[in-house]
This record gives sequence, C-alpha cells and structure tokens, in this order.
Amino acid sequence: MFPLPSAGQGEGEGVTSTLYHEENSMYSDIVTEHFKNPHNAGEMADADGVGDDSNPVCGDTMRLFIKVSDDRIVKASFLTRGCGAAIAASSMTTDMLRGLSLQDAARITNKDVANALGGLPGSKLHCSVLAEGVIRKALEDYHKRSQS
Amino acid sequence: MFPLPSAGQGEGEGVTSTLYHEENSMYSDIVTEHFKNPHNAGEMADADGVGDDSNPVCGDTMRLFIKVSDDRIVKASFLTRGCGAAIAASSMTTDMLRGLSLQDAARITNKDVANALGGLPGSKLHCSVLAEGVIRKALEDYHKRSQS
Amino acid sequence: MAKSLIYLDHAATTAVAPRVLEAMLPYFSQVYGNPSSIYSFAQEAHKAVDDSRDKVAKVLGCRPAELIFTSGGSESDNTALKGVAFAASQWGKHIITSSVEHHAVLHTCQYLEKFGFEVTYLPVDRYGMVDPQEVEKAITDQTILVSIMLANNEVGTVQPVSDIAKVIKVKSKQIGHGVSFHTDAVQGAGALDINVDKLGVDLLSLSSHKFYGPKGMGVLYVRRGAPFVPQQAGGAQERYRRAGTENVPGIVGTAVALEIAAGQLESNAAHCRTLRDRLIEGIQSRISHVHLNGHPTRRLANNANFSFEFVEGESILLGLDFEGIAASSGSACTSASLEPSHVLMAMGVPTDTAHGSLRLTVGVDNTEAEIDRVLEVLPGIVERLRALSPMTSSPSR
Amino acid sequence: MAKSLIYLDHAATTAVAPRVLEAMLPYFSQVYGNPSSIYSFAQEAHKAVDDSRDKVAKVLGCRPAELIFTSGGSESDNTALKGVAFAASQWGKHIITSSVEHHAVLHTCQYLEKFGFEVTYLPVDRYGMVDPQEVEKAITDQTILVSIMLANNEVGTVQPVSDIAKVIKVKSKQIGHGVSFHTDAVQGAGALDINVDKLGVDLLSLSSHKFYGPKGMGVLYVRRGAPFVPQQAGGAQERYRRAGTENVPGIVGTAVALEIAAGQLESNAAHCRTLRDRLIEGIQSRISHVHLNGHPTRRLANNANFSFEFVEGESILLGLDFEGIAASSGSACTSASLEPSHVLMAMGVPTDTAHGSLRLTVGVDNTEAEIDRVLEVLPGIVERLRALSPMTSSPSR
Ligand SMILES: Cc1ncc(COP(=O)(O)O)c(C=O)c1O
Ligand SMILES: Cc1ncc(COP(=O)(O)O)c(C=O)c1O
Repeated sequence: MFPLPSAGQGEGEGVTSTLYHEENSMYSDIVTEHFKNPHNAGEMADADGVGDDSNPVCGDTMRLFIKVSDDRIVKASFLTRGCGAAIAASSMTTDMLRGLSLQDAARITNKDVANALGGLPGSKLHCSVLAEGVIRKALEDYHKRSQS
Repeated sequence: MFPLPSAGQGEGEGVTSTLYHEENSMYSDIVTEHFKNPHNAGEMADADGVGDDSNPVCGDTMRLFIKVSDDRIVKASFLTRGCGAAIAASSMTTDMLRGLSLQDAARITNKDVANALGGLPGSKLHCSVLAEGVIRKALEDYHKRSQS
Repeated sequence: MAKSLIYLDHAATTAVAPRVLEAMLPYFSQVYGNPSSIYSFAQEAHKAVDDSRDKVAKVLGCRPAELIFTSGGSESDNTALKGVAFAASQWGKHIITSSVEHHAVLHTCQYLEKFGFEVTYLPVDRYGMVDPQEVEKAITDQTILVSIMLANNEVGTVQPVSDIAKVIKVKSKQIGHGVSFHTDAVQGAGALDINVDKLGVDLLSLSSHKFYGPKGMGVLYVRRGAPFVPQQAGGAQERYRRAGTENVPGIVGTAVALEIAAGQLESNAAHCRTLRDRLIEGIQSRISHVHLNGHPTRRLANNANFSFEFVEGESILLGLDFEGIAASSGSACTSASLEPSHVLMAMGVPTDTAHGSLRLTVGVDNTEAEIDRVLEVLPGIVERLRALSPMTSSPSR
Repeated sequence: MAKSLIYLDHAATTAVAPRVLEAMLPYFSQVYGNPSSIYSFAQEAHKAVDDSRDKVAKVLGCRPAELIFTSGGSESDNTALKGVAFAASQWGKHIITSSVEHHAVLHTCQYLEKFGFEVTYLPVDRYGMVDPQEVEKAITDQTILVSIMLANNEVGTVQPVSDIAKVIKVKSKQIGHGVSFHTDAVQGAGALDINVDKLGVDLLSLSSHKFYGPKGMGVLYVRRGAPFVPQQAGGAQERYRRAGTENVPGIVGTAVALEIAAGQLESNAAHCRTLRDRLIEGIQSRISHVHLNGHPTRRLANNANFSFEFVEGESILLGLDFEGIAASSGSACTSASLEPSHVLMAMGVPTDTAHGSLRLTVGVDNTEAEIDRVLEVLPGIVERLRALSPMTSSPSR
C-alpha cells in the first residue's frame, strides 16, 4: 500500500546539492564595505547603454548604466533592488567596468565579480550571475543604439 | 511496494503499555531493607510443604518452605534466585505467612505482597506474582502430603 | 557581537534563561547517570526526567505519560505526522494541513506523499487565517489527520484551533472513524494557552528554544488512544515511543523554561504587546509604502511583520545588522531556497512586496529604548535602499 | 548520590568532561543566535557549528559535508537504516545485520520489515563475533544495506568491520549495484580508530555521551554518493539532511569531546586495559563459577562482562549499589523487557547463566583503588546471594 518513494528523493536531488550554504558564514569585508557605501549608485540620464535584468525566483532586480567613449566604458552606474550581495555586486561591477574596453567588459564573468568581492556564499552566487547579465544587456543595448 | 505496516504497531501494541517503567523510580525503603537483610532465608529441612515456581521469561526462581501446625503456618522460609524485588518479595512473603491460618494464607494475592513492600515498580510486579505462585504451590504440596 | 545588540528575532530563537541554565547545569557532569540504569545514582537522573515530565504535563493539562521528549520542534512535527499516518492508514490515507505551516510540517507531508498519502493544503485568507469551514469541507471518509498550527512563525497569525477541533469532532463522527488533530504550537508556547483539552488537539508540538529553553529539545504530546507508530526505535525510553538515552539537562531545562513561561504568560504578553504596538505605529507613521503582514488583532503579542515596497528584505536586515539590531525576513534572499516566503505567497501578498518583508519579534528583555532606536535608524536604512532601487523612479518616500 | 561513588558503567553513559562543558557554556545564553539567521550575531553560532563539523570530520577522516549532527546514537542508527533503505529500494529490499546489534538497529530493522523489507540477522560465534564469510554468503542481488556494529555495548566484542567492508565491496561488484555498509560505532568512539576509510564504511553512527560529550547529541556520517533519504524534514539545516534548529552547545560539545577522545585514544585505552585486566583477573581468582563473556582479546579496552552462576544480575547490581558502585547487567530484570540479553543469547550462553550477568565498564577517571574496592566487596555480595539461591544446594563457592 505504501508505494516506493518516487525517484529524486535520494542524495542526488538537486535541492540537496545546490542549496547548501556550508560556506555561507556570510559576507566578506569587501561585500560589507560595498553594501555600506555603494559606488556609482544612481540613474545616469545620459547613458549610452542600459541593461536590465532580474532573477525571477529571488526577485532581485538590477539596472546597469554605461557611458561609452572611444569603445571604452568611461562611466558606469547602477540601480538595484536586492540583497546585500546583489547591491555589493552591482557596486563592484560599476568599479570593474570603469575604464575597460568594450571587449574586455564583455569578458567579465560572474566568477570575476564574485572573486573581486572576496567570494560570495554559495547561496548568493546568483547575485554575481545577475551582474554578468546586466553587463551583457547594457553592452547589447549600447551596440543596438550605436547601430541605429 | 512498501506495504502497510502490519497491525499491532499502533499505540495499543502490548509492548507499549505493559512495559513502561514510569513509576519505576526504583525501590521503596521496605524493598531495600528486605533485600539487604532478608528474613527467613534458607532451606527448611523439616518443611511440611514446599512450593517451587519460576518465571520462564525473566528466569526468577523461588522456593518457599512452610511448617504447619494446627492448620496454621508456624514457620516459613525461602530460597530465591532473582532480582532485588524477587528477594524482597520472598522475604516479605515468609513474614506475612507466619502465624496465618491455611485459609488466610490461601487468600494472599500478589497485590498484598506488593502493597506490603510499599509498592513495586511496574516492571517488577511479576515478582509479587511469583510470590503468590509459590504460596499456592506450597499449600498444595502441604495438602497433598497431608492427604497421603 | 556588539555589546549593544538589540535582539528582535525571538521567533527564530531565544537565549536560555539564567534560571533555566542553572537548573540544567548539575545534569551535565554531576548527576550524569543514565536514567535507564537501576543504581541509585542514575535514579536521580531518572527522577529529574519524571519530575520534568510532570511539570510539562501540568502546563499542557495532560497526563505525564502522554508526553514524549524530542530533539526539537522539527522532530515533534515529523514524528506527529508520520506517527499518525503510518498508524492510521487502515482507515484512509488523506491528510489535511494548511499552506502556511512550517516547513517541518509541509515537507513531512511531501515525504508522506511519496508513500501514497494524499495531502490537502488548505488556503488561507489575506491575514493568513485558516477557515474552519474549509477544514470541514476538506474532510473525506479517507481523512485520518489534520495538522494546523497554533500561531504562524512568520506573520504571527493565531489560528482558530479550538474551532477547527470542534469541526473535526463532528465530521469524525459522520465518517465513522477518528481523525487525529495535530497542532504545531512551537510559536504559541509562552504566548498562548496551550492546554490540550481547551485547544481540543490530539497531538501538539513544542520547541524549547522558542521559550528560553535549550536548543535541540522539544516536546510532543500524543493523546492517549491516538493512533501512533513510534518513529525512533531502540531502547525502552519514553514508553518505547522515542528510543535513545534521554537528554537529561535538556529535559530539565525544557520543563523549567515552560513552567516559567506559563507562569508569566499574561505579563510577558502585555510587555511584548506594548513594544510591538509601539514598533508598528512608529514604523507606519515614519515610513511610507509599508504594509503590516498578518492579522491586525489575532496575532502573537510579540510579532510585527512588514513589507516595504521597492526594497529587498535581506538588505534591510543587513542595514539593521550594522546598527546592532537582529531581525528576520521572509524574503527570498535570506533563505537557501531563494523562493519568497510561502506564507506571504499563500496570503496573496504580491511577489515584489513579499520580497521586501521584515519580521521583528520582541521578547521579555526588550525595552522601549531599544524600540525607539529601531524607529530611529530604520527609516534611514529603507530610504537609502529605496534610493538604490530601480523600482522607485520617484516613489513618494 | 554517595560522594564516594565508584562509577563503572561508562558504556551506559559518561559525565560531560569539564573542558567540554566549558566549551559549550557560551552557546546557551550568550552566543545564542540561530545559525540560520544572517545577522552577524547569529553567524557566530553558525561558525561554531561549521568549526565543530570540521573537527569531527578530521577525526573521522571525511569531508565536513558528509556529517549530520543528530540527537544521539539512536537517531543516527534509525536514520542510517531508514535513510538508505527508502532511498535504495529500487535495487532491492534486503538488509543484513547481526543478532548482537543494539536495539536501535534491531528495532529499526523490524520497523522496516513492516514496509516490506527483508532482514537477515546473522549469527555470531560464542565470543559474539560476526564472520565476514557469513556476510558474504548472505548477500543476494536484492541486498542494499549491511549494518554491523564496530564494538558491542554489552560484551565489548570488536567486530571485523574492515574485513566485512572488503567482502561487501567484492560482492557488490558481482551483483551490479551498491551495497551500503553502516556501522554503529557508538561504543567504538574514544576507544578505537574510527577513520571511515580505514573501516571501509559508508555510514557510521556516534553518540556523544559515550565519550564524555553531552547526552542528546550524536553524529551520522553518510559517505558522499550513498543513497540517502533525509528522515527529518523541514528547514535547510544540515544540507537539508536533518531539519531543525541546531543544538549549538551540543554540537560544540560533541566536537570538543571527540577531539579530546581521539587525541587520548592510546593513553586512555592503556589506562582502561590495565584496570579492566585487574578486574578480570581479580574476579576470576576470587569467585568460582564465573564466566567472562565476550572475546578474550578482541574486546573493548574498558569492558569486563561476567556471568555468575546461580544468581541474578540485578541483585548483584543492587548489592554493589549499596556499596556505592555503579554497574550494569545484561540480565532480564534490569530491562523493561524481562528477556535476558539478546546478545548473550545469540552467543549461546545458557539462559540461566545469562541471567547472572554483570557488566563493568571502566573510564578515564577510575583508579586502581576503586577496582580493588570492587574486588573487596563483590565476592561477599555474590556469596550472600548464592546462599539465598535454590540453585545452589551446595555449590562449591
Ligand atoms: C552500540 C550502541 N548503539 C546505539 C546506542 C544508542 O545511543 P543513544 O542512547 O545515545 O541514542 C547505544 C547506547 O545506548 C549503544 O551502546
Ligand atoms: C512554527 C514552527 N514549527 C516548527 C519549528 C521547528 O523547530 P526547531 O527548529 O526547533 O526544530 C519552528 C522553528 O523553527 C517553528 O517556528
């Protein structure tokens, strides 16, 4: 009468492996500092590219603004609704972008952002993924605008 | 594939109700005293009746000797291999029997023995049952002998 | 740890009260005997367990033998549900619970689903309340168990448990077999009357660290005669219902803590209610675009739960943390699951709003000055975060 | 409690060591945060749990993530068996264990039998040893789990666990699917090497109060990749493998106790062996009709277990108790079940002899003087009881 518990209950179950926050003894000093005093926060009225992204599950929402001159990012700013890691990742991203060529900017990965932050807890890595997302979208937006 | 756990696993399962030793905050002072200094211990060479009984599960074994005169028990002694409660119950039983008419002796129940001991823990009540058993058997033995 | 910590997360856990710790201490290294051993030294420990059981029974208004000491609220919930389900399955395999239960109940239901049980997850209204009539409607002749919490851990809503009990009793007669009623009273202990007969429940879960007792200790009440299969097999402890050498200091601490909590129920509630209301009024008057989650009146005396629009709950927590204030959130980002609080979702709170939730739960040691400090710093934190938010083009702050 | 208590029941439980209690104390009322909370105050508790896990992992030679903190040896055993059985049942429903396991294993097997699992209870030899070849023979293509204890709690016999592991590995390849190997190492911790790779086990149970840690705490090791369904559902604690707010002081105490135990393994064993051998020799030379139960050499350094003919074990215990000596028995009358020890029965000890069993288990704090005191009083106690016994018409005492 009691059927076999259906598959996916074993160790392999996604939930067990992805959500473990063993390393999550919370945030590095860099994250804390960027959260407390975010760099380059705010709208940029004269942006050349804007990237919007959000994580449908956790609801974090980022908007990245870039100002480009001679294929180089001369200014970047952000608006973010999200957890401490999301805000710090946004702030760090704007710092990292400033002065980069568009090519180099396109090469920034979520790992780079997380590393620059001195690491992120496992359950917060999706925040750096979001940062990578808005970089790509802002660059796309810039390219689209400059083509038209 | 997993069948219903078979019946008898619920609360009613004998094991749950009978073996609880909640009250078993161990022995009364009377039990302790009788265990330390058992009364009327030892074989009685000239007994008029001997009763043997044992509990097949816990292995406790009692032997009760009685000396009868004018339908009255004038002396009782015991040999017991058993726990503290069993030894104390044996000792108490010999005390209780002394001076009783055979009729009154036949009326002694395990409850009487347990009560006289100031109570027994639930898991030790079977020791007083054993005491009742040897009384009956010793009386039977006496009657059998006196008939022959 | 800042010396000036303002602890406003009593629903998450509480400190062991000094009197409780004091009562526990002798049982670690002095009266350390195993309660199952027969020599007199160990019988002291045995007696401590018995006495503690008596104390807890007094608070719950039950027999000592109806209590099982467990390792916490989660074990109590798991054991209650599995214990009844596996014992009563000959009558049916249908379980009713609510969509706002603690995960210890909900995930156990999911576990049982894999064994062929069917579970109805009842909806709640916008305040998080279960409607007893919904329970009534949901009961079928296959129903064996209903589990509805006494008070919600996130939003503090107090459920109409005794009304639900009445409904179950009537229905149970109609369908011709018993329907056991379990309540997760983990958040109710120390705040509400948990007399099992007044509540009308057959099983009830407690977790000691929620009422100034030790972590890793709980209680499960199982009414005499209720169907129950023990879920931890082994030795004869707890009347064969929960094997394992007893956590003697934990049991002693649980009983003392519950006794104190029950004795101070009224005064604690009054103290907490004053602070909570000061918090609610202060926040609502100082910050715009804020919603109080949970029931306006039928809520735990110590619980204030808000949603702040345009911002994320964890970032508020972090902001408070840097001010030495400990709070909680039902927001996605504080949990490993990333999902927004299932409780707020069930209450129909919009996802975006749910993400901005903050829970402040006060306790016996909190002061008005502490509340005022929160009211001083919180508006600035929210304002700052809203300034960062892409959702507030120009929200009226 | 007599001041002069001579405690010789370390297999039943031990006192929390002073250093262990000291390490635990801050986590009751000071660093009391809930490890799942995100503010810095609670992260201190989180870190304490992480650090403790690392310490335990070091002793077991495993990854920290392979450890689950539980509420004791019984929970560890129950969880190990059910966790594997319910996860691996697609490969088969056959479990192998021995007839001398602790009830936490045996009764869990019986629980699983009600879910359609089949259990083979292997016999042991007269010393209580399991033969690895018997394990080999018992494995079928339906076998998913073998559970054999590291050392027996009653007679101290140490099982050939690593040999059994080898046999299982070979057979497992033949039948084409994994066979998980669990060992109940509750009596082994602090006495034997419990490195999981050297032992070759996939799951291993510990109980903290057996090695001078707190009661109500245990550890379950589950090798990465082993089939496992969590048995306590709810929050995300312990990697979703065991829900419930962590018993932080208990976890800290467990780790410190295990660290100390592992560090003093050799010296403790030597100390205990000396006392134990003094006890064994002294008793055998002073009392007739006495048998040493268990293996003459492959036994725990601290365990001495005897059967005294013609008398009942509990009465000896009681006699010793009045002399301030705490001991244990496998005799019927000390257990609620009345049955004589299933371990002695499985070893083929005659029922009558089994009833007269006495277990003395020494510990780090025992002294030679204490042993000598036992040797002084025990012969008189046995003699007195034999004089009362109907079985000794005139035994040569
Ligand atoms: C071998 C063995 N396994 C399991 C247990 C159970 O441990 P606990 O009572 O701490 O749950 C014990 C101790 O009683 C034991 O000796
Ligand atoms: C309502 C409710 N039920 C159950 C639990 C689980 O309790 P514990 O974490 O002590 O196992 C909690 C607390 O986390 C709770 O708030």
